[in-house]
Amino acid sequence: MTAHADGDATHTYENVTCPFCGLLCDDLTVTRTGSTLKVSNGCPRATAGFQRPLPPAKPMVRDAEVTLEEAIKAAADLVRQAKLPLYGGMATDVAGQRAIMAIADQTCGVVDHALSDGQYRNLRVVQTSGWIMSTLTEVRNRADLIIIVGSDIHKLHGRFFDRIVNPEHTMFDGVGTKRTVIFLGEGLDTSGAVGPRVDEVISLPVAKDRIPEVLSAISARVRGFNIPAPQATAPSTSKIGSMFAGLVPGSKLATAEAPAHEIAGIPFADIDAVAEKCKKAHYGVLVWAPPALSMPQADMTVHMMTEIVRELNQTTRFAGLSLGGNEGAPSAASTCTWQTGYPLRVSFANGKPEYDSVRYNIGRMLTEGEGDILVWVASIGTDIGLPQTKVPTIVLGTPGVRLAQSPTVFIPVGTPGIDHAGQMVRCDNVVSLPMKNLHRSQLPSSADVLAAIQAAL
Amino acid sequence: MSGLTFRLTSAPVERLDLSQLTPKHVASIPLAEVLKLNVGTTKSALKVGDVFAVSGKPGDVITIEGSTDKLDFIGAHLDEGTVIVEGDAGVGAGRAMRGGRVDIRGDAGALLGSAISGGEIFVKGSAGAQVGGLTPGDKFGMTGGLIVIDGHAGDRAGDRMRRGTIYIRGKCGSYAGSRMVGGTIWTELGFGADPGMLLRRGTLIGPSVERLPPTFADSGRHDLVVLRILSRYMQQKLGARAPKPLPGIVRKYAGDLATVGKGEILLTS
Amino acid sequence: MLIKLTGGKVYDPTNNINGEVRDIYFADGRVVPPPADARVDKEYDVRGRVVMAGAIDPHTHIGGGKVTIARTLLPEDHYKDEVAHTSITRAGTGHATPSTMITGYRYAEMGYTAAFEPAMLPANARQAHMEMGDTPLLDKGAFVMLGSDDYLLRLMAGKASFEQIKDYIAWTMHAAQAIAVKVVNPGGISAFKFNQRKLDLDEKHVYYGITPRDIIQTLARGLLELGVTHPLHVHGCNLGIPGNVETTLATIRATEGLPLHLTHIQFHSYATEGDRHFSSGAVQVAELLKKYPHISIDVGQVMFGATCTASGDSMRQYNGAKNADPKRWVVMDIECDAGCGVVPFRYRDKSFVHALQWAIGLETFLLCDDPWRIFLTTDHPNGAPFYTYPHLIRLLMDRDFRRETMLHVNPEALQYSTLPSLEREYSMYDVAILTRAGPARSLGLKDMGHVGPGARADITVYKDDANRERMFTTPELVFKNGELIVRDGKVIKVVNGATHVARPEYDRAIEKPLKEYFDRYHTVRMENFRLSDDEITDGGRGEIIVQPTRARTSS
Amino acid sequence: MKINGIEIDDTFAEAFGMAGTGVIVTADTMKWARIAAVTMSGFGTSVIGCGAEVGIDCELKPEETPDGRPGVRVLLFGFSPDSAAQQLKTRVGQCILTSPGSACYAGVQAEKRIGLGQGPRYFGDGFQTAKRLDKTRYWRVPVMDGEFVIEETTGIVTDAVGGGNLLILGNERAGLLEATEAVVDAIAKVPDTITPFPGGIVRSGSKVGSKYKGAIASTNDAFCPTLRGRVKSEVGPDTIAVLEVVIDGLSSKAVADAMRAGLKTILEVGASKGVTRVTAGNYGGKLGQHHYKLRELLP
Repeated sequence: MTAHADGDATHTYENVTCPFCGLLCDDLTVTRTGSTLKVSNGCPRATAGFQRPLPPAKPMVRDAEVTLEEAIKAAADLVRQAKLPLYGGMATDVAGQRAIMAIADQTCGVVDHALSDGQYRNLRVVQTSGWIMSTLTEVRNRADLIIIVGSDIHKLHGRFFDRIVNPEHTMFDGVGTKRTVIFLGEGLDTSGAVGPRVDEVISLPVAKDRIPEVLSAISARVRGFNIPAPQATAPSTSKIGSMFAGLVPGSKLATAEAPAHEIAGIPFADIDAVAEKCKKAHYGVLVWAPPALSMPQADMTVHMMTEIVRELNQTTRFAGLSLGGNEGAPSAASTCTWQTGYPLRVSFANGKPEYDSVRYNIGRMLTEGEGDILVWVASIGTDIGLPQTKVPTIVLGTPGVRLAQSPTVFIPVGTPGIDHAGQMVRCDNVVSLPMKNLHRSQLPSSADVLAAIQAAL
Repeated sequence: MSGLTFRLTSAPVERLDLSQLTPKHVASIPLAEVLKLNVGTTKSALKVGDVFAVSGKPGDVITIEGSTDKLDFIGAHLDEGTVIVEGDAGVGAGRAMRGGRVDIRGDAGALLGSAISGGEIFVKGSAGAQVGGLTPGDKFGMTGGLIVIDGHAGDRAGDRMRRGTIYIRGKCGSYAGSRMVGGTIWTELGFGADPGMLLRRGTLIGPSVERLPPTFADSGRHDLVVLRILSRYMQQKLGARAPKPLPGIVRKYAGDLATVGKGEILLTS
Repeated sequence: MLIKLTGGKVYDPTNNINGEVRDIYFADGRVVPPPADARVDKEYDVRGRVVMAGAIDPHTHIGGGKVTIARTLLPEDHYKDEVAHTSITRAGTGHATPSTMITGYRYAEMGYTAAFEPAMLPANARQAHMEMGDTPLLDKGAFVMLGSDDYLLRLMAGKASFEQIKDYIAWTMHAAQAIAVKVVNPGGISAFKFNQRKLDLDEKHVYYGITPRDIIQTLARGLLELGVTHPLHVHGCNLGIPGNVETTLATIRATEGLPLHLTHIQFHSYATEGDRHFSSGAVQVAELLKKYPHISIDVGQVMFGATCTASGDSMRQYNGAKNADPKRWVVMDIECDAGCGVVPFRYRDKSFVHALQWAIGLETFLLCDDPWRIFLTTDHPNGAPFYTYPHLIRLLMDRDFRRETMLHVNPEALQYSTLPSLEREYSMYDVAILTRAGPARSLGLKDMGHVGPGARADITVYKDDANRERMFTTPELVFKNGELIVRDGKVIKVVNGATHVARPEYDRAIEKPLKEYFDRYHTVRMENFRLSDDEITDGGRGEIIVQPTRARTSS
Repeated sequence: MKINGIEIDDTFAEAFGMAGTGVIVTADTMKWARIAAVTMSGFGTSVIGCGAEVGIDCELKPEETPDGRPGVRVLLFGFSPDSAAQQLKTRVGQCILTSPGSACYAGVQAEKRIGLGQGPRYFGDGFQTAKRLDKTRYWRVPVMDGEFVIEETTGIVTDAVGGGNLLILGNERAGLLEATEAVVDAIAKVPDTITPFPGGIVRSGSKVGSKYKGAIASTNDAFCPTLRGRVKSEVGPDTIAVLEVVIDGLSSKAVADAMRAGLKTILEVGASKGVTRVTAGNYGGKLGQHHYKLRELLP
């Protein structure tokens, strides 16, 4: 696959969309020589993704090299016999998602994305109370307060700061010209927030599993409630933390004169200051990346943020901004939703779409021995390799994708936006971008392979 | 009391959906039709007759024998009659019940009694996460009825619960009463960490809390008449199996101040 | 292959055919004149049947992010209406926000062969087209939303030349692949982002200093001069606010002879009489419309039951969120371009307000005497799901049925509407105008909405049934481009429809400042903002049909 | 007819249909439950002048009340459900809510419900919360000594009866009062009834109308012993005083039972206390729907 039809001719592509994270930055310049790509303005993740040498890869069936046609036939044979095929991974573009949905529908399978745990941190909130959200361009131009919660966005979305937080210009004279950036969470790299519009950077280094407490306190202050002061003389305050102090028998009621105290190591005054900034902001944004919210029951953290946003909108404008969305997760969720009415974790076993976020979680199903074949699509990054399973597996993967075990059938596929054209949905679930064909290889698209498998059933 | 008994003939590999097996429904159709009811969750479309040996006469009770944690939605949408489960129950037992009684003699899986609005659920063993919680598309979690768990309950008990009572003789996991808008969760052995996050209204009662969220205000020790009412209610419901009445004095923590803050955590010791 | 429909009663208002018995011939997807001696390959005996063109829904939210947000928000809307796959159709779900394939099937099964998404945000156009691309059996198209986008407002505030504004409108239509332009709460969506909570027709936007009146006039004139057939599609200010009929009347007067389409006018016809300060303004609107022949409307009829409101009007939707049922809603600010609000809702026949909304819609239908200027919509899913159309048609065609239905609604509400006194019944011919000829003419679809020679062979055959609801629910035959796709109300063949666009001329020089603007402020490149034809047609998802535009000037 | 030396007139008590409701008032002690109940019952003698007739039906042991504390059942009778509800709201708000340690529950179980806690809950100024157990909702209103718990609604019956009565005549005032007290005590044991006048006894029996314009009732001159000779008197020469017991009950049977119990007592103890005669008030049978014939109610 390394031998390229073009030989060593060099092509330069402008306005290239990057498929490697949910931001879908579309301003990349990529130069291709043969099958070697070079990105001139990408983040480390993009650069690594585009410039990763594509290892030679052949279709394989039970560890033996076969032709694409043979692999497709083998895959079709496996799928045909399955009582409950599981269609996972789903790291592909919209065309690929459409193809997965089509074959899953026909074969009475289950669909779920490899990263939907992260998505469900959001969905559990949307499907309970809804929310008020914003999008990247809106935040870039309008926000005068950006609070980043528990997410080292640097690592997930290398250019978030350059493209959203730091740009010099705003559309609106006098709006969002100066902004405060607050980092809520321990070990978050604050160095990304720089530039003429970044007026102030505040860091509240709270441990991840205690972020909900600090958010709770901010929410209470935004509502004008006093945070209950722990009893100053309680001997245990320093030892077991402020949240326990309230449990000490005999502690007094909170009063305005209560001594300064802290929550999860954050001084009360800092929390109060953040709440005040929230109330004074013209357009504030709470930003999180769902995959980074690894605290237990992280949807509660998301829910807490949406409560704060809702409350603030009584008087000013505030919104949430959810990032994440790597590996085509928003494309998978959106396509599944418009085609079935449900956002992933859908089973077609009984012919119609049935939605159950617990029962049709493919990760859980594999662990508990449900499903008798796994079709895994990983056409973008190399990190979402096949999970461990005893059932036969069919992998449509980018060459070099990490696999915990050797799949029964492996079919190398191209990456949308590199090896073939396509469309993907951005992390804000509003904007979608065209993916260019950079002609790196002749690898087929996952959509084409899936369609071929379906045709061979 | 008479009724059909469904004895599982072999442990299923796939999950089964038993939501169609309510006493009323199976009594309303011929046995031959009962045997044809779909319980499968794969395209092989397993039917009742494929996995259960059915005996007895239709009545107001059904008994599931040899039940395992793969049997989901036992007693779901029940409005009258009794479902007895000899063994464990899977996900969503008693889901959206409106009346009647589900009696699980083993453990229950996640989402026990999700969106239940009436009736009673008893679990001899322990229950999984989100007892009385909600699944997507529900307005609320539990909105009425009574759930009694002799063992422990998992995390997020009473998620978005609005009314009704969950009584746990054992321990209650973490994040009990999350996003709750009303109702009562009562544990005899205490709550895990962070109960009552985004608790709007409603009552959590137990002897202890592993960690209390900071947005609960210590309101001091009180003798609350409403607890006497609750004790009496449990006495009426459970008779000899009722918990011993709550102590006169409890310590009240009001919250969650991160939201409307009209709920409470009451510590009994 | 020559196909003949023999002996049907044809209602084709475009060609002035009112229930005459005619034979219709079509070949290669087009209606042809009666051939002299060609061999008929297939004949359908439709004697006694009613034959019309395939119906066209000019305003139905079937694609784009807000619908998918609504789908996500309301799984319970789908649980009760899950649809299994068949050997030819895909699985999916209804109901208020059905999945895309089911949308296509159900429209076709009701005799519809085209549907237009009226609120496509430029920033979301790609997804809107992807969703419409997954909506089979229908021709479709979309109206692109302008009027709260920064670029237009900044051009207007900066007193840019009108040519520049026109170029921008045209460029946006090209980029988003639109057939028309809609304005939603003109300037108001933007104003909401600046924390303005209302914006009346002559109220200044706090940042740009321009008014909704300026925006409507600018866009309406722009489209007229660009020669886009469908006039500016206006979702006015103050949606849902009692007393907004005054705004609506002022909006009509503000057109000063410019053509305009006022959409879901029911939601904008509220007066303030009575103890509850809520009454019908339908009479005033209907009277004024008689004096403004350039203005057309669609109704946005409310029907009782659970549905989901989905609108670009984030300002009004935020306000309405307190009435959400269930209490679960989404409001979004989008890309300095637009917004959206998704609020589930249940209209109850015993509610004074809801019953009055229902009555106002029907009143509007019955008071507006020119069927060419009024289209049958529920603003799906805002007023009700589109499946309620047959019921609505019966309410319009059957006075007794209407009276019977009125007995079940809040009686007090009817006192604040003239509905009980209205005797009019729509004729079959009127219905054919409302659902076919009118929308086709308004959208500039010359070969659609009729069955004259040259028309696309999108044809619906109904059994004539005195129960008009039953009749329009289950057509006997539906042809799409000459292929039989529905028989007895069931899809028997699945094909893809076309996407209709309009591409007015403009000066490409606008791309220079636009590109600079995108590079400077946006997170999407101008080049990528633009949606290519391939993105729509790839995968056999149906051709693109460019409807002609012709430059006009205001009369 | 004379029994045990007491004349029983061949007449009947004429009574009226009323709306009857009630509450159970509890407190930490019976003393305070009773104080609250008595306060609430105050100025509740006659529906004409007081808006409602209110009285204590019985005391309840802790195991008989919803919260396991001592309680008192108070019944309230009004012309209509609306007026009863209004009176209940005012009296609960002023007399129960205010009384230390009190709680208040539905005292009548009937299909038709009226608001009980629906008004007082707003005293909580937004801090009130509700607790619903099965179909019963309790409001919890924060007050200075803890929480005032009040059930959301109570039952009301529209076939209650007001104005059952016994007129007891005697030849000795002190003895007559003692005997009438015994009658009241006996009636107190009859469930679902109250005797709303002071201590259950009314000495100012009235007739309809007055010589004065505007007054709708005036003294029952025919039974005023001091007017004997001046008016057409109903009392004989041996009568020194007349006392009346007025009975309201949630049902006609309850009123009949109460009158029966009263008669039994008067026959047992009356003669020794100087009771000479028992009669009953009526309006000729034209105004009230319920007629309780004394001689049919004899033991």
